[in-house]
Amino acid sequence: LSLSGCRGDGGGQGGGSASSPGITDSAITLGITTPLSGATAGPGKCTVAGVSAYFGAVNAAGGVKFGDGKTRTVNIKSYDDAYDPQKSLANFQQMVSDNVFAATAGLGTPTNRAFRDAAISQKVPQVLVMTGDPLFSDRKQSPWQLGFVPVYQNEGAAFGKLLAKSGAQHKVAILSQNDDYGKGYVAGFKDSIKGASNISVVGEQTYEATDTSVDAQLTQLASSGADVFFNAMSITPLTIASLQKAQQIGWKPIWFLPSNTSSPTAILEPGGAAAYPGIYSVSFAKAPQSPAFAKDPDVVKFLDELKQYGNYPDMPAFPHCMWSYMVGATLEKAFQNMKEPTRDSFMTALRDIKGLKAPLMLEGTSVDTTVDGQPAVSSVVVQKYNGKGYATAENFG
Amino acid sequence: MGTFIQLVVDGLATGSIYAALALAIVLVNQATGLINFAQGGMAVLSAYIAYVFVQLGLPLLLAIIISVVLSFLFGALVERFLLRRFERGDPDTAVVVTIGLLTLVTGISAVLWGYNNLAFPSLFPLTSVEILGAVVSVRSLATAVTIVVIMVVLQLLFLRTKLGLALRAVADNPASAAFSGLPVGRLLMVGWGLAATLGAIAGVLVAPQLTLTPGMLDTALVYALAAVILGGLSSPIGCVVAASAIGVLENLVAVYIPLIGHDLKIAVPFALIFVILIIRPQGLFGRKVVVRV
Amino acid sequence: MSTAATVRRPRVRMILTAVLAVALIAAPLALPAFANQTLIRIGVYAVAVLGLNIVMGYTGQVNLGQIFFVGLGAYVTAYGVNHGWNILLVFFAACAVAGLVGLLVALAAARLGGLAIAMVTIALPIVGVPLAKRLSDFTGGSQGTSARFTDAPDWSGLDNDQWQFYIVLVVSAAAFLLARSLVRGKYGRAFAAVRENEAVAASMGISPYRTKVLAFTIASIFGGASGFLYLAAVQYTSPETLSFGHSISLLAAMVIGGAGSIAGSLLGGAYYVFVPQLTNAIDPNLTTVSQGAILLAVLFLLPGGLVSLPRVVRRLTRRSATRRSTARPAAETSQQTPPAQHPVPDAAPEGPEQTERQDGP
Amino acid sequence: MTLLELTVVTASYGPLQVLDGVSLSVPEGGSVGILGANGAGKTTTLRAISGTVRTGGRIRFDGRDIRGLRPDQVAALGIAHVPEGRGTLGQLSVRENLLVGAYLRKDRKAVAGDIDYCLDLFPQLQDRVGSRAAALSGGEQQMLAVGRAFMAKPKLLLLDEASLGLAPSTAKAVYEAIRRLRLESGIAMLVVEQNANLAFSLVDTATVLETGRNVLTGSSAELKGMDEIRRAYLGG
Amino acid sequence: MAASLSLKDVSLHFGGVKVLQDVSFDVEPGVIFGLVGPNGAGKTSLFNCISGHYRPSSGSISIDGTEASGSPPARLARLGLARTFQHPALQLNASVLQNVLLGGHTRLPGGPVSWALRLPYTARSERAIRTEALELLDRAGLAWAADLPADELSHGLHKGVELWRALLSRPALLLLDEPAAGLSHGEVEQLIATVKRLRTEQDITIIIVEHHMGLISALTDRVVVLDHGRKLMSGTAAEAQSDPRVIEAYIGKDAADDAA
Ligand SMILES: Nc1ncnc2c1ncn2[C@@H]1O[C@H](COP(=O)(O)OP(=O)(O)OP(=O)(O)O)[C@@H](O)[C@H]1O
Ligand SMILES: Nc1ncnc2c1ncn2[C@@H]1O[C@H](COP(=O)(O)OP(=O)(O)OP(=O)(O)O)[C@@H](O)[C@H]1O
Ligand SMILES: [Mg+2]
Ligand SMILES: [Mg+2]
Repeated sequence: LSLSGCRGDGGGQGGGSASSPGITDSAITLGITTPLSGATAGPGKCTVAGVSAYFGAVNAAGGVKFGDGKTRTVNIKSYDDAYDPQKSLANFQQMVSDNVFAATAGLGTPTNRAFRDAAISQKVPQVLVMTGDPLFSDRKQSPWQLGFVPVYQNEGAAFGKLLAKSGAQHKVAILSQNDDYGKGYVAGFKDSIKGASNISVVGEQTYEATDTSVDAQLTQLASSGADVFFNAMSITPLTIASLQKAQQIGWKPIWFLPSNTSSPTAILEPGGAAAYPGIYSVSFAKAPQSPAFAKDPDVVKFLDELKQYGNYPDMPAFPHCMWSYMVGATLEKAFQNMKEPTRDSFMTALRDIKGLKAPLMLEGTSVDTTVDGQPAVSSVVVQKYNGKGYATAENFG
Repeated sequence: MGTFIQLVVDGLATGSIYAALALAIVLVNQATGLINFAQGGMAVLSAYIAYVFVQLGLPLLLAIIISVVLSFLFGALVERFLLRRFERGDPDTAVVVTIGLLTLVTGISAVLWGYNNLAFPSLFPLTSVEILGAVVSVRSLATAVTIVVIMVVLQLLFLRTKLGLALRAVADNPASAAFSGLPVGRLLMVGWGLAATLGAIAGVLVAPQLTLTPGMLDTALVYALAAVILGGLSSPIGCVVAASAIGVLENLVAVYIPLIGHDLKIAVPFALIFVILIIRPQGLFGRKVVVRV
Repeated sequence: MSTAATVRRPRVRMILTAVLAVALIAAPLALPAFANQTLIRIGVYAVAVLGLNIVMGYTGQVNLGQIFFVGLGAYVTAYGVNHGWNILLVFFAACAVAGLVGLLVALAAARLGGLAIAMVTIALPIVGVPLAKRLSDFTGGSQGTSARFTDAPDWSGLDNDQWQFYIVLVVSAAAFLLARSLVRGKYGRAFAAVRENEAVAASMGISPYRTKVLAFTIASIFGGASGFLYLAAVQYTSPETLSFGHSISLLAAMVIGGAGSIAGSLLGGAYYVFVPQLTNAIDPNLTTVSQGAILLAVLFLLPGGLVSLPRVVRRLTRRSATRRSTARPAAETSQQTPPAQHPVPDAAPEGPEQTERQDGP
Repeated sequence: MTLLELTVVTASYGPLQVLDGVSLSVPEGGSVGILGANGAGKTTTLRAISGTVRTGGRIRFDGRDIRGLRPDQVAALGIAHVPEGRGTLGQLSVRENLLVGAYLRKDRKAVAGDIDYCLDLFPQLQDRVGSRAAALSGGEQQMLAVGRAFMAKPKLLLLDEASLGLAPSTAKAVYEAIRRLRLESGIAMLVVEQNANLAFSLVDTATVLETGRNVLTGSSAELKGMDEIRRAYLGG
Repeated sequence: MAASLSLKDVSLHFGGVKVLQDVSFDVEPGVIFGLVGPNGAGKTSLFNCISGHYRPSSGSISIDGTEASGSPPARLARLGLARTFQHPALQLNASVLQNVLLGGHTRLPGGPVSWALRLPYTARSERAIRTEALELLDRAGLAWAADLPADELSHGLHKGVELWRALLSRPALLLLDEPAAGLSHGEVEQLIATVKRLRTEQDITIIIVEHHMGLISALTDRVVVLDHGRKLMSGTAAEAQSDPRVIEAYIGKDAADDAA
């Protein structure tokens, strides 16, 4: 008995060679479910702004010439999930009913995980998402997924390697956010210093993303006598406050900060970072706030488009604006290579990008989607703060 | 020992953030009998308003004063045109209205100023002084002193002035108070206005440290509520003492009881509430509500 | 009330109930997937709101921790499913674990009064989030845990959303029926008595403490059931599921649906699910403002919640005919008839004449 | 001459109209009683005057139309209402309750004196001045409610069962005090009182309400003489 | 079935306030007992002690020979004690019928699971108690008010609803706190008739606190007079009313006629 026979099924044409939902001869629609309200809305807004800025400019110039020969404009539909997994699933279901071609660029591990299964079973791409969770880059488990940003482990490892390489004795204190973000950083860092006898971890603390103060952790870590402080923190005000607090209590280690919270103008300057012997961070994107890049054509174009098409007039305070701009470039590349207007074809094209130098990417980094187990960007460079902006750091010290 | 004292001093500084908001909550409660969940959101809005005036080039102090005055008006208008409709009804509904207000006000701040962290200038310098071997910033110290001053003023307002008496009378039994000629509506507006004023002061005091975002006080609100309940709803002194105690204990527990650690230290205020309220249901300094059937 | 009306009423009701039941059973077959998915989520939250309503709407104990039990139920479900338990066992475990934890919390919390209970219950989600991260062996830590057990079996010929719809329908219908019977008789009155005045309740033989513990435990069980449904619908849970902000939203949904009303719980669940969808449709960048505005607008127009809408409409449409048709018989009001005497019949015709002058301000 | 005048006043709670045209007048310095069974509308009549129920008709006080004014505006004109039931501010102390009663007065010194007067009048309250009103016994709360109205120094006193819950001797003392007040300061009053003996000791005229209408009005002496009244209100 | 009550040296203090001091008396089963005294004498507080709402600072209270002081009020209610309150305490937004039905709580069998499952016996007992409640209201002439929200009743009728609520529990010991307050003379007469009937129809012990001396005289077999928390005297109502100490402390010198 075929009970389901009588329902008007809208998504029936999923698999075949006919075009997939969300793509016509003249347009393609992408969906982004991301936190646009609540505590993570700051970076969340950036994810939408960057992609919109990129494709806004592309559309204005006529659109993308797809691999099937047709030129299409790219529409972005955004949905607020407020960092609530249940809402991101709902948004995904809404996307499906809104005939969205693919979900992309959404921020957050739990929110992306919440609809991963559904995306797989409905064969809807969920790609270039902003989470460093390795699951999304595992081809077998996640056939319709791909992460964009380096897995958190990579960022932590990059710094650890540099530190180990220095040869000098270092005592490290670690403060990390109590979630997969912080844990990933710490795991990568610890892995990379495993063999190094010159590095010892002398103190390790965590904080909650919702905390208003980490003074106690800093006081505790300061008493450990560490000379290097690995601070895997993603919360802007807490990072500023910890930069201020540590120097107040007379603790002046060398700092490591993640790519999220290393903005020279928004964080380091108000935090009085100049007082420390060194601040290191990792990145793959040019920081528009950095004086070194003030006249960089990529950066100028980016800021301009962000304002014009991304509805984001301010100087971006979160790197997600740049990252999602690169997501736009990566998607464009995949569109150019896809031979049929189908999701299958899109995934094939997307998984075949190598050596793409997306705008805003730093020297030494590129988009490479061909490696199983790695997201689209897996290379980062360690940088050192020079009092105004960042310079690539080859050696520690 | 040095660490211990530093932890205590840090805890007091954090506690003063909670206390700032807690005082405003106590004021609304004493004046209208409600718990205002929107108190934090309104304080943030006030801080944004001050920020705008600073951006326009006004001196910080003047900007704060303007914001405080505007906040009074805003609080009074909110009472008159929103809460008025719910004051006689089910208190749960009124609480949910304040939740709605919190959402709305937070949303408005977000629309007008975005979610980026804005640096808010401080009235007090960030330089630090040493007390008993612990380091504390002048800013934290000044914040704490300001809060103690506000606390004393509030205590005097409630217990020594005619206005305070009238506010309490209206909160206690508006119908009966009206029979004695108390302009109930106007007094409720004044109560909300004053609380918003206090919230504004709290907002500009803590904004330099937390940096301005629409959700700046969301976490602090939970702690402030805990402090209010722990200290006793009717007592400004109680809520300041409780807020400080929470700040300090949290630090000590997180550091010295590794099993709890920094991730579960947030359980401390609630455990404290539980233990103390079993013994003293009215809170540390609160007066017992007398109920006879 | 005329006899005709009394006879007709139950029959009308029965027919309406039957129609509703048929509609609910047929709906998923006819509706598009997204509509089903929305209804499914409404069912999930309606059960959570229903539990909250019992402890808060009916019994008057402010409970800011309901989402914790939803999360707990979801985690237990995920754990059970991933360990291959029988699905019925999983369901009962989700309810029982949540109920047991609720009972333990209530045994302690019910000793406190009023707002202190609010603070102790708000602690549940607030402490629950870091706790869930810490117990990563059970919960999958901050990455959460997935569990699929509600894909439609092949023999059914149904789509996943249709299959899930029936699961949610069965569980939530049972929950609503049980709750309805419970609040209608002895226990409904006991809950209300405790809410209104504990001293009075006690003098009627109702132990306020036990009643609060009972209500709280029931709420937790419903929370656990809702958590089971959550996992049936979302198939994934993480610490964010039990963030205390959701608890506040549940509370708002309960009041907006209608505190102390069974039907209101369903409306509350619908509100909880619909409004974010609606505000997303309006403008995803303005969701906070529009959610706040909608909440305030609804309560401003309907302080009694959505469930009072029919009542308000009726009052508005009958404005002109407001006067009570059956004024109290003079004979009755002027003397409290002693039990020996016979009652004066209702609506005595010699009741006072109504003046037309009634021009109040 | 006439201080308060109600002309075919109606009143309703929501859709339910309970006063159906009540008329009465209180002359300056006069004292008028309202009698009637439970639910007749006595309380509602007083509420109509003090503005706590929706009303129709005409209510004039001291040459002004006061229908539709808010309760605090009515109070500001010099009408003090001792409401039915608990008329106190439970979480305020006895002294604070009395101070609230004098809220509209400016003569601080005299207020202090009047508090002493009230405490003299109700000696039971004397050693409880610091206690909160809610802790008092039923009768003590009633005394406090009356005291609070006294503190306002009104032109017109609305008394709704002021003797409710008072011991016989206390009730007599209170009515004696009220009578004295009337003689000394010429306060007019409108009195709802179930204890008809007490009522008739105070009022010059009275009106009888039945389901929201006056059915009978007369002087105390006249009414006392009527059989019906005797049976329902006086006994014997 | 009527219960006996015995108080021995019951004292109650609130902080420094001595509300009751060494109060002792016995109430035989089946009598109507009066408790009178000036305002603040401690009558309501004594009721609260008996009903378990207050815990006496010292002394003992036994009902039918078993110690009752210290038991929570809900337990005592289940053992057959019912009371009314000086300030009527009804659920104002619930109907009068629901208010009265609350009194039947202890007579309804079954736990929450049975009620949630609507087991037949729960439905049956609910119907039975409802019928009984309606009958009570009917006989009181309050049938018209059964479905009205309680706050639509005037103050005076609230007292009546409280009485019927207490009676629905079929108590063995009934405490009435100022049942006649706010009633006119005629209404008091009816109340007297009701209580008299109650005594003949049901086996019940009743204690009444009342300032209405007419009602006390008409109903009570014995009275105790409290003053400042102490027992001033005990005896019949007539004895009390002619006792000079009682006249001095309570009734007032020339008030005998007024109080009738
Ligand atoms: N809040 C209310 N809502 C609806 N009806 C009410 C309300 N208050 C009183 N009533 C009704 O109004 C009528 C008059 O009530 P009112 O209180 O004025 O009577 P009363 O004469 O003072 O009686 P009592 O002697 O019992 O105090 C009654 O029928 C009562 O049921
Ligand atoms: N919970 C309490 N807290 C403080 N004082 C109390 C409390 N309960 C009773 N009292 C005091 O005990 C005394 C006796 O009160 P109670 O209510 O027993 O008097 P009563 O004899 O019933 O008087 P009335 O005839 O006026 O009702 C009063 O002075 C009252 O203030
Ligand atoms: Mg009355
Ligand atoms: Mg009493």
